[in-house]
Amino acid sequence: MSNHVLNQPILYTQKLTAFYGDFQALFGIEFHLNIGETVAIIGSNGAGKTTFLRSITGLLCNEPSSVKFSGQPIGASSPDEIVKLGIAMVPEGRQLFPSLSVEENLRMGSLSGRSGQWDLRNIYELFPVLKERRHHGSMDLSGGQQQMVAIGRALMANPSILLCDEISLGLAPIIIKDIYRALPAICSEGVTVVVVEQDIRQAMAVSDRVYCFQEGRISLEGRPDELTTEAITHAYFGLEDAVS
Amino acid sequence: MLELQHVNKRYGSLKVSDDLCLKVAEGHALGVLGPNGAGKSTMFNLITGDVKADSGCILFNGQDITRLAPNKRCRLGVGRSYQIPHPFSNMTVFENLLVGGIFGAEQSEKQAYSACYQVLDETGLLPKANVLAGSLTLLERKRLELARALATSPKLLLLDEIAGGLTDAECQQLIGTIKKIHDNGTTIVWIEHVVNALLAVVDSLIVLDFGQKVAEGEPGAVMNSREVKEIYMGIST
Amino acid sequence: TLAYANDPIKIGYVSPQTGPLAGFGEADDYVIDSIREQFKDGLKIGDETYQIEIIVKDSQSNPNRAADVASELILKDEVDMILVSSTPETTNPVSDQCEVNEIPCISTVAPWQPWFFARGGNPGEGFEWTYHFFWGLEDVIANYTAIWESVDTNKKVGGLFPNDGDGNAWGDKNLGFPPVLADKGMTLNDPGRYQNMTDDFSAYIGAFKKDNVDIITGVMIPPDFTTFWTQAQQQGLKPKVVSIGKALLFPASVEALGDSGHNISTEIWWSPNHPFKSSLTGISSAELAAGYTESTKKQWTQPIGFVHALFEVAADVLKRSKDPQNASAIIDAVKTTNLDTIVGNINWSKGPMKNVAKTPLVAGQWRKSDGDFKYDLVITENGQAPNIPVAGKTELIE
Amino acid sequence: MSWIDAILQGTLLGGQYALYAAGLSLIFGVMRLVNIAHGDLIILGAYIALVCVEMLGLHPLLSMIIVCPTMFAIGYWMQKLVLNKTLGNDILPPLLVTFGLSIILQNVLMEVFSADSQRLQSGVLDTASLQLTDELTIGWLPLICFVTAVIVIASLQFLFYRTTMGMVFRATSDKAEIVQLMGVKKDRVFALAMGIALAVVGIASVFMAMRTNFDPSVGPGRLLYAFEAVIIGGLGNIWGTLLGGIIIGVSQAIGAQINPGWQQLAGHLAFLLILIFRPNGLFPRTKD
Amino acid sequence: MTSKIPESLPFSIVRSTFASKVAFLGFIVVFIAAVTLPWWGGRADMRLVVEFCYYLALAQLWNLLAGYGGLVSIGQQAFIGLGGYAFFMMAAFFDVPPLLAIFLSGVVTMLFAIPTAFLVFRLSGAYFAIGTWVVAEVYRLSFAQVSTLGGGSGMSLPISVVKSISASKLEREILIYFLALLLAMGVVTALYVLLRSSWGLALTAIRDSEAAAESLGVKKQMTKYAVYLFAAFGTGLCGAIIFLNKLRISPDSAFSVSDWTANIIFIVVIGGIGTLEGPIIGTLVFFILRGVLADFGAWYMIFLGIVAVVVMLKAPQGVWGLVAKRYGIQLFPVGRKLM
Ligand SMILES: Nc1ncnc2c1ncn2[C@@H]1O[C@H](COP(=O)(O)OP(=O)(O)OP(=O)(O)O)[C@@H](O)[C@H]1O
Ligand SMILES: Nc1ncnc2c1ncn2[C@@H]1O[C@H](COP(=O)(O)OP(=O)(O)OP(=O)(O)O)[C@@H](O)[C@H]1O
Ligand SMILES: [Mg+2]
Ligand SMILES: [Mg+2]
Repeated sequence: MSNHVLNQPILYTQKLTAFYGDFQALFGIEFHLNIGETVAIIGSNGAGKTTFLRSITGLLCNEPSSVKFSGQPIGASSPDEIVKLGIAMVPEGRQLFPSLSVEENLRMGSLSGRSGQWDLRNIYELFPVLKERRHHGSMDLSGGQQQMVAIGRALMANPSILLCDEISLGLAPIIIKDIYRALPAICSEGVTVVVVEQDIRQAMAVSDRVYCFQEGRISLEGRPDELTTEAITHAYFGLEDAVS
Repeated sequence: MLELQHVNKRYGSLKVSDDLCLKVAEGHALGVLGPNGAGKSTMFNLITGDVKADSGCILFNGQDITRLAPNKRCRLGVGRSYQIPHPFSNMTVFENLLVGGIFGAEQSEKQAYSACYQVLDETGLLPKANVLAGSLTLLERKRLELARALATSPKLLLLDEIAGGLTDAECQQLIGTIKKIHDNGTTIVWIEHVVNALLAVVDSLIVLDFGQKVAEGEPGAVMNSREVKEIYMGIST
Repeated sequence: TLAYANDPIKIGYVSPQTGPLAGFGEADDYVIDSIREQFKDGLKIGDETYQIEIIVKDSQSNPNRAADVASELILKDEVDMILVSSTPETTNPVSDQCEVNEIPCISTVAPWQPWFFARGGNPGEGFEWTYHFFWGLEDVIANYTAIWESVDTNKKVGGLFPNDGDGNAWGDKNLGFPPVLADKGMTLNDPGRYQNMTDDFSAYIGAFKKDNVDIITGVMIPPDFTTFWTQAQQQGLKPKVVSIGKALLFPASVEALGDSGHNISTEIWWSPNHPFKSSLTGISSAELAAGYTESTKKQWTQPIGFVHALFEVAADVLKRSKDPQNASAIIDAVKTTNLDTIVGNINWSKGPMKNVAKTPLVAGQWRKSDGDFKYDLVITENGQAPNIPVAGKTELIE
Repeated sequence: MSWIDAILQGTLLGGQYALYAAGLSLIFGVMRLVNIAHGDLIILGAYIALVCVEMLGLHPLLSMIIVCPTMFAIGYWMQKLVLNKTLGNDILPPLLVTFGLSIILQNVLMEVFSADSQRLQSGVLDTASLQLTDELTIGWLPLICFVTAVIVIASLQFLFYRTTMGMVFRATSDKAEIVQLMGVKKDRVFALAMGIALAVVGIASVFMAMRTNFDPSVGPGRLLYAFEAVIIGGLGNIWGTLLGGIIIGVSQAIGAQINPGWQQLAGHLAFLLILIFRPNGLFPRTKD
Repeated sequence: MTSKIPESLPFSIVRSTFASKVAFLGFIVVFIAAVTLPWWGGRADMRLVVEFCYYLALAQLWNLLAGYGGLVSIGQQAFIGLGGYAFFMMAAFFDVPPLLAIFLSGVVTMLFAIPTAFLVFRLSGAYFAIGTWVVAEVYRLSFAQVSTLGGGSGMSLPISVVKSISASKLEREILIYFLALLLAMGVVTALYVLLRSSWGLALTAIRDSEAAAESLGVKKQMTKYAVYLFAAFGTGLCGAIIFLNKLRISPDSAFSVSDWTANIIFIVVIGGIGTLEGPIIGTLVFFILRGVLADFGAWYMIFLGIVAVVVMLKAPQGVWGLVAKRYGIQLFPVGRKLM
């Protein structure tokens, strides 16, 4: 999709596992990410996609060497350190700060102190509607606008890797299109993007590479054009055919 | 048997149930489709009383249950499984079921023992009977949700996404179980993204979006309707 | 060295050494050290010499704790008798424990009414194991009213009675101040019982201001009086006479008032000027007080005499008992006590009530002093005990 | 007139209670922690002030210069080393740990300072008063305390709603996990909030120590007043906390007017009444 | 211990463990030792066991509330005080025979707990905790206003009442001893039976997930009320026995957090919250520490507090939790095993 994909992993995971108490959610995930590419992660509910992103951002603790960023082990680093290295996330369910205004929400993103081309002005250029509503409470916005704030907030950290968890969740198709239209603009700024998506078609359309998760394991990996519908549905549901 | 009349529910500015009307006849099996966040689980919460409706009316077997406490509704015969499993982690699987058997189905302890044994057997959880529910895997937890709901001997069974992540064989088995429950006369409402599993069981379908009912009818017709194609594009390639 | 034929005699002593009533126990260490010194060669009783062991416990000004330490003394230390001093909050629970556990107990420094009646004492029966010596409400009332009548006021009295053993007794409609004041043509403004350690006395101050009272009285714990008095001044209350029991016993609490303590009056149960001497050591009141000041560099306080007297009584009783390690024998000796102590004569056969012996009471005022200490306590009223000399006349607060 | 006087004195007393409550409200607002040791920390502050006054001969009001930073440091490290480890979904650990700290603190103070009651003397300020009318007189000290309470609360309001730190506090209060994704160290934010809360407690301590007697055992009483003020005002509502304090103070004054024995009781009863009729307080935050 | 369902069914329910059988024997030994103690121990021993018994009972009841019911109360002193005062009033003013008065004290306390529950159940979590404390304060201050009960200074149990229990000091002490023993055994047994019944099932379910429990037909509100009232009843009984033992009651001592609730909480936290074994271990630890540190005054409470805080931070399951996890034993099995 993007032109500046270098075949050089900026981030990779090795034997990554994750637990919630006694419950194991991830089993030895081997994943990599090349500079400048857009990768999609698909998988059914509860497959472990969110858990995987949480492990990368440090919200879940791991072995130090299970996640490496630019060769540096960050598996055991804390989330704030990881953001400062340049990995930002748009969390599942948007997770805006309800008692903050739109602009304050965006400013929260810049607290990591990384400099770069993303600032309030650029964000407002990317999503002009936010500028109009910048002094409103973030909960007064529509779902799509909230999603824009969430993306803008992550971009304010000027990340080199942007992780997006189900940014189309609960949004009308029209708005989803709007949001995905912004992605190329983001990528062209040299940001590596990971999207987690349940909408397979959407995921295939925007990505250079696809991982499919199933029950805490990677069940399929490949370029969108290499993957057949059958393979995907199988990997996705463990079923031969989803819809006849 | 179940009737929702103009039910509304909002969280702040977010409308999750928008003038929802619905009728389910006794012995019917209804499937519910809709994108994430459409308000499907919320509809269940309204029916079971976990969430109180802002306005509107919910009837069960002709009785107004809108303001009834969840435990009363359960004893009237409303059983449900949670989309996010809520096991009683410090109890064994068997004891989890007993709670439903003793309090929901209002059986004596002895009666509940045998009833729950049967449910365990039917849902394939028998080998796990003495395991603490907290240590189950996700799939087992979902199965426990189903089993626990069954233990309350419900007249109306509400199932929230219990087929996700199953293998083909497991899914077929699940479909078999649910069919059997249905054949015994239990009314079923089933939320499911795994459409073909749903289609194997239900008599009719509704589609929710933004808390509204956008389509309703015979499964084939609904699946081919324009609304579904447009809104529910999930996996239709 | 001496050989002791017997187990030592164990005496338990309980008083509030910390907490809001710590002033009462302040001199305990000094007095008890001197008593231990006195007993260091043992006490000769009949033909035998007994080692005397004194076990001291702190009630922390807390009645619950007082009961606990008493029961500990009885069951764990197995003492032969218990001495207890200072305010009903300590004397009553300890006495109760002794009564039930059948251990001889002598108490002091609490007016006898709250000791006797608040424990459910029945005038006909009295108690079996517990005896008390001190003055009574009738004495403090007589002293205070005499002070108030000796100066020119509007005869309106404001009362500050807390909801504790002393406060309830002083304010009691039948036993306390109200009937006497009515007799003498004085009016009492008593807004009610406050909780000890109150933060705010505005309601009292407001009521007293409204009624324009000239005289203020009450029985307060020291910290409460300080709070009251500063707030009274903040809120512009200006009485002519202030006579407060308990709170103003101690020089430290008067000094805490800064310059506003001048001519505040209080009851005096013992002072260096009391014309009595110790039956145990032979020293006079003045010598006892001087000894305390010399060794601690602190001004004398009233409990010194009474704590000393407690041990005088204990020694006397033990000596007279047929068996100093038998509870019944000790109590038999207590009943027949007739001893001239440093606080006056103690005799339980003459008491106003069974188990109670009375000591004399006078009253006086704190005056600024040029001496070693900031304030001196001057006796100005001795109507109840003319044998104790006055040192001045009562003056108004300016 | 005596009723007006009661309300006036009660309002001033309420300023003191609001000072107790401000710190509790802040901590609750930021980390949803109910600190049971709050009252004992007020007493700790008072003892620190006492030591300053006695050792350095400072005027009690000036002792705040030392008390507040010390309390800040205590709060910061207490949060960092102990309380942060208790935060989570389970309410038991923070509740029981702060309860344990409360008992520990009480007994440590008891060992160090004994059970004797103490007070800070502030010379003329102790008794200086302001004559409003013939019958109404108010003390300067309570007045200063009330004004300080208003200033403290206004400052907290400013801090919370007008500064970047306040923005981070609010964000952390909303979604403690997500702020970490913004490069913020959650634990440090909590420690900072506790530090600030205890610095405010320091101010409350000094005023308390000047106005009333204290000993190691009176902390829980202050906790209850503070807690009631916070609940009455509506959880996490800072101005509401001031109002809550005043309501408690005035209720106490009115109770005392009826019968002095009812002074403390009246404050608690006012709280329980409000609990019956407005379980979320008078001004609940319109969130969640 | 094994109840068989009709022979035809292919399973049986097992409710005991090997450890529980051994423990049962152990308890019988302890029980016999305790019952015969007045004949071989001294007065001080008896008094110690009395104290042990009421702390154990109090701890078990608090554990029932906090550990099983999720109702963390810092207001247990309300019920101790109410029980104590109810006992004093009945015995001193209404000439109710002391033993009957003790039982009635529990009942009266339970009656008071009804309005209390109505109030405090409006709060949850930490607010519930402090709310119960406020209510206890209200009781303390209210009792201080009643002058027939001695107001703030409190009252002594009239000697006549004490004598009416028995004229002889020794007999009286033995009687109180057996009362306390009965109380502790009674509470432990009652809780064990309760938790083994379907009621315990409901309670554990509510603790693990309130929403799911309710949707399975468990009457949440009623169960919580029942737990609260039961705990109030038992705590009231303890209060009556405590103050019968202390002979004197005052609002400050009866409704004191630091004298009662603090110790109770520390006992349960150290022993292990949410198990029947925990409070027993906790009470043992409490008394051992107290014995060792008796001469250190306040340091004793400081040390106990530190131990409790450390346990809460490092091993929230308490001493028993560690043991149970390590060795997988259960002395009071409340579960049901399907065989
Ligand atoms: N906090 C938690 N505690 C316990 N289990 C959890 C927790 N969060 C997630 N899980 C479990 O971990 C598994 C993976 O969850 P995860 O949220 O990563 O799935 P997902 O692929 O993102 O699903 P979705 O499409 O629903 O977002 C699920 O079984 C889930 O139930
Ligand atoms: N307690 C709550 N407070 C605020 N918002 C809520 C709450 N519960 C649900 N919502 C919101 O209501 C909307 C509908 O939620 P619901 O769980 O009913 O969706 P759903 O149709 O079941 O979706 P899914 O397929 O993901 O399960 C979502 O946007 C959700 O975020
Ligand atoms: Mg997810
Ligand atoms: Mg759902």
